[in-house]
Amino acid sequence: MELLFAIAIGALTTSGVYLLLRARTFPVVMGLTLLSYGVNLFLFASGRLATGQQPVIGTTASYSDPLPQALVLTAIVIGFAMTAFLVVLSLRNLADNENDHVDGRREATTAASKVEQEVSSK
Amino acid sequence: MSLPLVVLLPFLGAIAAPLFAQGGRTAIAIASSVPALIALAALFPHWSVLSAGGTVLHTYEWLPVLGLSFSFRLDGLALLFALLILVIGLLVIIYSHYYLKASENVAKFYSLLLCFKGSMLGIVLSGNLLLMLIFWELTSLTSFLLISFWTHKQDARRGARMALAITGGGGLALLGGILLIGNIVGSFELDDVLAAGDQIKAHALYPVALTLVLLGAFTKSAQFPFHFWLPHAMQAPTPISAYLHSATMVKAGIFLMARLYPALAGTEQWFYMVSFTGMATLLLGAYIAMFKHDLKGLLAYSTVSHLGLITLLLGMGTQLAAVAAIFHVINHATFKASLFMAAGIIDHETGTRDMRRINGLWRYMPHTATLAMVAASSMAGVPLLNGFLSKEMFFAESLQLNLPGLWAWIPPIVATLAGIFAVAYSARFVHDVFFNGKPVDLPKFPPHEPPRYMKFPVEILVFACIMVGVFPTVSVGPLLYSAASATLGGDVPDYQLAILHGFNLPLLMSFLAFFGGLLMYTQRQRFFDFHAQLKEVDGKAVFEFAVSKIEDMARSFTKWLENGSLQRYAMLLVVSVIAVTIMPLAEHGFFIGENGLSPVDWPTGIAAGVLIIAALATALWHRERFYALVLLSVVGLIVALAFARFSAPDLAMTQLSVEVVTIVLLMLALYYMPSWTPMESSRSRRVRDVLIALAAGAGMTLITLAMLTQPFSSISEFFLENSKPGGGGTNVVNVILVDFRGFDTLGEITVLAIAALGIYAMLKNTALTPPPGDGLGHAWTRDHYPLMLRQIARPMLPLALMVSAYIFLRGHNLPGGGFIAGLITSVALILQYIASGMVWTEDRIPFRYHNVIGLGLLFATIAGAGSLAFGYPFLTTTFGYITWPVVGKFEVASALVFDLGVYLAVIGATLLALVSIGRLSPHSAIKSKMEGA
Amino acid sequence: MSPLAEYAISALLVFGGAFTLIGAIGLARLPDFYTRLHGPTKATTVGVGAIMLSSVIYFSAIGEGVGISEILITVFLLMTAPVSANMLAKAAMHIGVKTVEDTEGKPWEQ
Amino acid sequence: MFDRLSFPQPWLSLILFLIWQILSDGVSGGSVVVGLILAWLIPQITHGFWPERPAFVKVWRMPAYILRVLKDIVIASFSVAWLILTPRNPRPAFISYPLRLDHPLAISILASTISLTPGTVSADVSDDNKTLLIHALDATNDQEVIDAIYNSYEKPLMEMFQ
Amino acid sequence: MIVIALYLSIAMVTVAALLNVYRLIKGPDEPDRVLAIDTLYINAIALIILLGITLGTRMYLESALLIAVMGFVSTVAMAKYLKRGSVIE
Amino acid sequence: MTHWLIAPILIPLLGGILQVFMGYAPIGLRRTLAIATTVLMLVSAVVLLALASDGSYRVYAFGNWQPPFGIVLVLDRLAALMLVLTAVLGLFCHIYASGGADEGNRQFHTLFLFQLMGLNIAFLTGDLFNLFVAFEVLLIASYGLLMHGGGTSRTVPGLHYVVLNLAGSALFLISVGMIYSVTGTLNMADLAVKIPQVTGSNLNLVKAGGMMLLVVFALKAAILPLCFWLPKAYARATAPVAALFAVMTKVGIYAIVRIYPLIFGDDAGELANLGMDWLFPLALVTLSMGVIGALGADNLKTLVAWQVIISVGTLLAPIALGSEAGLSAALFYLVSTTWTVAALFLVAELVASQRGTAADKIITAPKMHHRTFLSVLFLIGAVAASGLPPLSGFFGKLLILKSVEPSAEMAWLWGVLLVGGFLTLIAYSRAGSIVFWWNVDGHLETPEPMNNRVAVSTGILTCLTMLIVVLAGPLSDFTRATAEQLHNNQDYINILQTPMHVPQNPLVGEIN
Ligand code: NA
Ligand code: NA
Repeated sequence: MELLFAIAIGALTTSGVYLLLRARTFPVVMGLTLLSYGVNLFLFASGRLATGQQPVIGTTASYSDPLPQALVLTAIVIGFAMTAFLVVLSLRNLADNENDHVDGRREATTAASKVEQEVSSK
Repeated sequence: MSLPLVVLLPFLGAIAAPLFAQGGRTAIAIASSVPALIALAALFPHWSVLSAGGTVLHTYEWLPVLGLSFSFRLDGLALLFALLILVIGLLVIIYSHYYLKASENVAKFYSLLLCFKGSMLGIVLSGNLLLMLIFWELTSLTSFLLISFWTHKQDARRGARMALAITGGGGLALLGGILLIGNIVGSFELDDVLAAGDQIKAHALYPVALTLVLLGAFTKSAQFPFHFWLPHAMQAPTPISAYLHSATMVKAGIFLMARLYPALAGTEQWFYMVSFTGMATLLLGAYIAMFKHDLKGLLAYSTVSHLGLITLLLGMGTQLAAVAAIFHVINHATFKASLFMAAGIIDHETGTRDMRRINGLWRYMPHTATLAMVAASSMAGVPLLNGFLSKEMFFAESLQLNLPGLWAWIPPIVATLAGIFAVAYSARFVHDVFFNGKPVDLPKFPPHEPPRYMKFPVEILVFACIMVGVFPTVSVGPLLYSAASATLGGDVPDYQLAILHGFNLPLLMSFLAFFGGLLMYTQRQRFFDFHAQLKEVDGKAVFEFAVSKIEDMARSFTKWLENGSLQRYAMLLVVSVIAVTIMPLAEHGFFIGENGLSPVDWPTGIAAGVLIIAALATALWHRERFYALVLLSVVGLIVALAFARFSAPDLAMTQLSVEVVTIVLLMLALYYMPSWTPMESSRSRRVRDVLIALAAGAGMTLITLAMLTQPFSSISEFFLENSKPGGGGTNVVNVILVDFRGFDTLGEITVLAIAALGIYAMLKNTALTPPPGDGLGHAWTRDHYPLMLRQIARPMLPLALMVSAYIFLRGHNLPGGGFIAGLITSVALILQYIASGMVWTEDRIPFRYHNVIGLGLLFATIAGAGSLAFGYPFLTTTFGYITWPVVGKFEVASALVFDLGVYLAVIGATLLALVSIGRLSPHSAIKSKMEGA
Repeated sequence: MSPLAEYAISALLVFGGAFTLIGAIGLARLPDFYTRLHGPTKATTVGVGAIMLSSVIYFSAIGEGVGISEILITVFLLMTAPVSANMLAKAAMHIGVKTVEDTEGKPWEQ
Repeated sequence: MFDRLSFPQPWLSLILFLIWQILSDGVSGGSVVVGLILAWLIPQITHGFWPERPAFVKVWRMPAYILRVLKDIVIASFSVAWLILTPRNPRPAFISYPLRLDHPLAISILASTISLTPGTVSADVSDDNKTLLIHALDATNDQEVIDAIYNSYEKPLMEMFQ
Repeated sequence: MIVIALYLSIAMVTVAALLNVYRLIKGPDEPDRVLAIDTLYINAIALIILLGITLGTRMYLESALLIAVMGFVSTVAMAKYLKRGSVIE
Repeated sequence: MTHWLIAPILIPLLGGILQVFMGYAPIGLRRTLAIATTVLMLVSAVVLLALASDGSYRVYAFGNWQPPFGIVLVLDRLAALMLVLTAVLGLFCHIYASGGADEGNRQFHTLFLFQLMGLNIAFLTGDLFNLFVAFEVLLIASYGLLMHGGGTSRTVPGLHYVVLNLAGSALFLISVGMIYSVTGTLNMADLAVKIPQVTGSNLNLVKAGGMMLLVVFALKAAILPLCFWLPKAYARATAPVAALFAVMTKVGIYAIVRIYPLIFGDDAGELANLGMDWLFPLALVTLSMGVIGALGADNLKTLVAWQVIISVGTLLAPIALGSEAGLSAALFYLVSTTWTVAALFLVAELVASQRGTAADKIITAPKMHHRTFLSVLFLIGAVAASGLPPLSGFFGKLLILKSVEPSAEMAWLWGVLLVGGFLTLIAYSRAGSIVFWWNVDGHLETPEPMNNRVAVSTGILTCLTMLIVVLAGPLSDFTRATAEQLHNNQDYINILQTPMHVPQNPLVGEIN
């Protein structure tokens, strides 16, 4: 189980980091979202994995560690706030620079649109 | 008290001077003179102590941790310099009064001049090396401001910058040197340092300290190869040149070498570094001086040369040479200051300083000419003038150096050669300016004598030249003795201040220099022709080239590194993390902990497989954005399932709700964005990124694996035990959130609130044009609000509110709570927006989201602050059970109010954020309640 | 737990699982989007409904109280599934998702 | 907002009250009090969202309708399951269904019913609310489908929404 | 017997989920993918209920309730995005 | 337990909430209330400084839960110093902003106050995860502030700043997870107890976690190679915001100073002085990079932004060497450089406002209005920043130089610091002489008027460097005592023994 969980976090991290390193805001946002999924799972796992031991007093014989759960809950909400801000900042970037390159570059029209056509004709 | 006062007075004067600006130029000049007069009066009483070979010391503690004190120390050397600074300073003030034009900022001029004077006095009177350094750098700063006094002149600005760079930079080296000395001696007090000469010289760091100190001294005193700043500093108004660049500031380096003579001199390093630098400077300055057509240029290089001479004398290391050095300091200050002032008068009267145009001034201004000629003769070393005396001593000492073999010939030859040049340029100064035919094309013609009292300072100085030249013992004897004694640390050798020491080798050298110089001047055209062939290496050009080169390199280097690419910065971050994390991990090897692995049940395995596939597929197909978004929501869903699977129902619910809101948010944004990400990265870049990402993923996998298999115990036992009795709830996660760690939660809803407010502000003035249709070429449908959706959305709202209430109220005891309830309510309202549109929905929502956010924060804060009234800390909760007759037992918990704050803040923030984006849509650009802010 | 409850629970579980699976098979193998739309709206909803019913019975039987939240979930599903299907069909028709060749009639927007 | 102590949507309040009792796992003093509060409060907030009041004249017909639909749903599942599992390809069709109902909620209920029952999915409602586009999974005859829907569902609904 | 039924049920729902993922990745059109994830949401509800039965606890029921609500909104938003672009307007 | 400890948090929080509601109130009222809030905050900070100067630790346990279980605020000299530093800075920036820079966003004051609150939480908290929350509060507020004021130029740097910090937050969480997964605690004092006891393979996890945490702080502090987000973001922010941000990098440094000597201090066994051998060379390289950037800067704000990076390098080098003297020197310099850099941002903005299209670019332009006033302020700032006497920057650097004993590190530190100072001097003199002195003929299009609030706040903030010189003695005594306190972590650990007000939650059941 632990190995599986670890690999899942690894996969989330891999995808997250790869997308974080992309040149457009949208993939970057998605990368950070994936990364934060991975991070939340990791932080959650710092209290170890337990089955059916929800930390609600009186419902089971033993309880999983509630503290990481509370931390992750906080982290999820904060992560959401941050993501929302970033998404809107990306929109602002789009408005200001007429494209969504992370560095605000003006579109190299010919090359990019060609690629886009390739995609859309697929 | 009097010594600090001497230093302080000019600064006070500098502050006061502008106040007198109203009273006119005379008032300000007089006001500026007062500090010097008082200072002179304050120094006078100390003479009795000094003449007896004593020192005066006034110390006040300042920063003991640094070893820095307000320590002021007066001895012969300090007195000599202080007198030079004060007296010549006074003369310069008088001279400036006539020199400056009425239109100029006289107040600033005097103010800066007084600042400079105070700093200079600070250097010579400091009894603490660090204090001295402070004043040292202050002179660099004030001189920077003074040189660029005429800020409109580009040369002045450049000259000033160069002077600041060289002398300020030297000051930093000096700082290093002083700190090392302080480190060696254990004190920065001058008395301690001077007493510890042997200890310093024996220390391993002595060569470093010496080099650093000398760097400071050489730069300040314009020694080769740092000499070039000085001639360019001559862009300053002439009184400044006279004061700073002949009499005082450039002497600061000399002063420093003299001051630290007992502590640093007398070693081979000292000898070679100082004397050879001095020699090179002496010769180079004298040589170049001859070829300068600019009057001040000639004087400037001559100054460089004389500074070299003094340095050479100090470097020789013999006591007599040191005496000669001190003597020449006095003499040079007097004749050179008067020459500068004379040059200033000529400039003032003719409008130019170009000697090729200035000729035959004798006919127009004989009085000035006479004064200048006397001073120039002193510079040339003509007998009966003070310059001759110290030069004779210099020649004599140049013969005394114990150099091996033929090397012994070098100092006297250099000395004589420099003497020849000195005579030649002095002759040029006299002949070319005052004789040599008629003036050529002068800007002001005819020139005439300056105002009577503009010449007064020159007269005083020339008088001093003659007095010292004829009656050396009477005029400067005691002062020189006292200064020499202070320099040498008490042992003053026998020396005689006679007009003539008889016919000896030095006199012969003088004759040689004199006639050789005259001869050279008569043959000057040949030398000019010869010099013209040489490619002149201008230090300034080199310096400026170097600086601009450095700046260019800095600029391109910065642009290269800080290239504005987020991809690079992010890559650096990720790689840094991998680098620093992998090391400790690799050190002990990767491992699986003591608990080992537990078996996998296959549904979990399949879910994890789906998660992994979806995560990787998101990255793989990220360029098709909507597709990637769908994959992302699969990942989010499975993460939520994972939380449920591993005993975290609260997390599962939070994750689910947040995920949906996030997806909606991303789609709101995606509307305006391209539907596809263009292929931009090169193949190598993608391969690189994949490798980095794999490394990061592998790292996380290994860390997680290690972590999960280690045995563990935590502080959570406490939470589990106290949740019910202490926090009044059985859902420990919720009790942690609203009670044990309620402060985190307060911070977290603040984050949410700020994000929403920030989003709102950011989008308020943003105009985005949405695409007319999707990327496949379909125009959007006109069907904004589908009937079935509208119909289902309405009953969903009360139902969802009911569920929210349920989730909210049970949260303290069962999975749920304010966050999740808030998100459910938000999502239900978002559904209304989706189904029926902005305008319709907002018409039915009777509050501003801003206020909901504020209310949420307020509730949470007030709930937390309530306990303060009972003397308990912020966020202390209470709960109890109320039994009502019919209703039964009710739990009432103050944490519920806090959670209500959370609930409201979540609703306000989520909706404000999403609705702000929705409002961008042109369709909703209709007046609504939220408009206006 | 009474045997009757046990039978009921087991039957409902298997029934629910089977129908969920059938819905998914439909989604996987039916020929076009519009036909695939039928699977989830019916089979899956029914399947999940059955599983939920088994849960209700199970928790009542083991004395955990009458779990009727599951009913609420089912009601939600029944309310929302047609709307989802409707929205998706509209989207598909708008985009012009192709129908299998032997479909009679045409979507309005094509 | 909370300007009156009334129940603007009594049916809704009743439903909410009942649901609350379900959610609270049984009726107790506490659940009644909170249920009452919510039954009052929530409609106060949401009644603005119901611009056109549904005219439930014959609400008592509703349970029978629901039961019938539930029964049909189960049957529908079996028939769809059969279609899915048999190797032959179904013969799908788009059918335009002429609506007689005119109340939007009624149309919506009908469309939902159609989607949940045998082999049909409501794909769209025309802009004028007069026609319903239905996708049938396996239709041999359009009119049969139309008649079946009319008789089984639209007619009862029309009786309810008069 | 319940255990076997539970096991079977879980197996079938899991396989169903896998088939949904297959459709999601295969597409070919965006509505297919949204339909797949909508179905996946419903499968997730089933899985959570089954988990609850397996563990003998009702702690996770509300998660299922939430999936029902959230999954619907998500699907609706996606569908609306596909035909209108603008989810909230 | 004194309730003063929460004052610097509650005051801006309540002030900020008030501002949320007052979005439509007249701007004058909003400004007055916002500045009054900042003044109150300053008062509370000064009270805390007075409390802290007796050298004891004061603990505030939220919810009356004893550490390590609840979140605690811990007041010591370092925290008090940072609070006062920030409050003073915040006040002048706020006054400056009320001169007109706060227009265009009705929530400016809210963001500003929340930003201050986030900073204060960060300085006071004694809990690792709460530090994360504090970071997020101050970051999200800073994102909002960074984007304040419209214009397109700050969008891209803002985006970079946000993305990198989001990644940084993720790393923070991972580090917290790793540390918690071994120690099972989040309280810093408790960590200081538990980490030295870590053995075996758990060392790996803690070490990796500690190193990762250091990267997070390094990112906030803008240490090479994680500093490139900063120059453009700061240079393009609105002046009072950029000025306030002068303290943001210091939060990263604060976190290092707070956590590493305590948790990974000399007593931490195998984990002692974790990461410090990395930090020292990086600090010097950072300093050098800052100097290079400053030399190549083509406008004043960029120049000042690179000065921020120079300060970071200068601060971290002695900290990394780990001596008490070095820490004390760094803290002294921190006070000086924060205010100076902030003042320079304000001056640069004022210059820009007076030079028409030339703005703050280092190019020639017609003579600006208020040239004397501005040039004097710039001179003071530049002298203080480049570390020349007689202003406070010099004393800071002097303390740093003096804090190292002869060694290879000393040679490096001295060399880089002195040469760096020299090159900085060149950069400032070039910039100043071109901007202020090199005037071309012509007239500027109507310059913006300079109102009193702006001029006075800039003037006072600039002249604080002189105040530091005057108070150099007491201040250096204070920083030395602070360093001493930080190095003696046993006292900090003892806060775990602080008896709570009442051991159990006292109000329980009162309503019954
Ligand atoms: Na001439
Ligand atoms: Na409590």
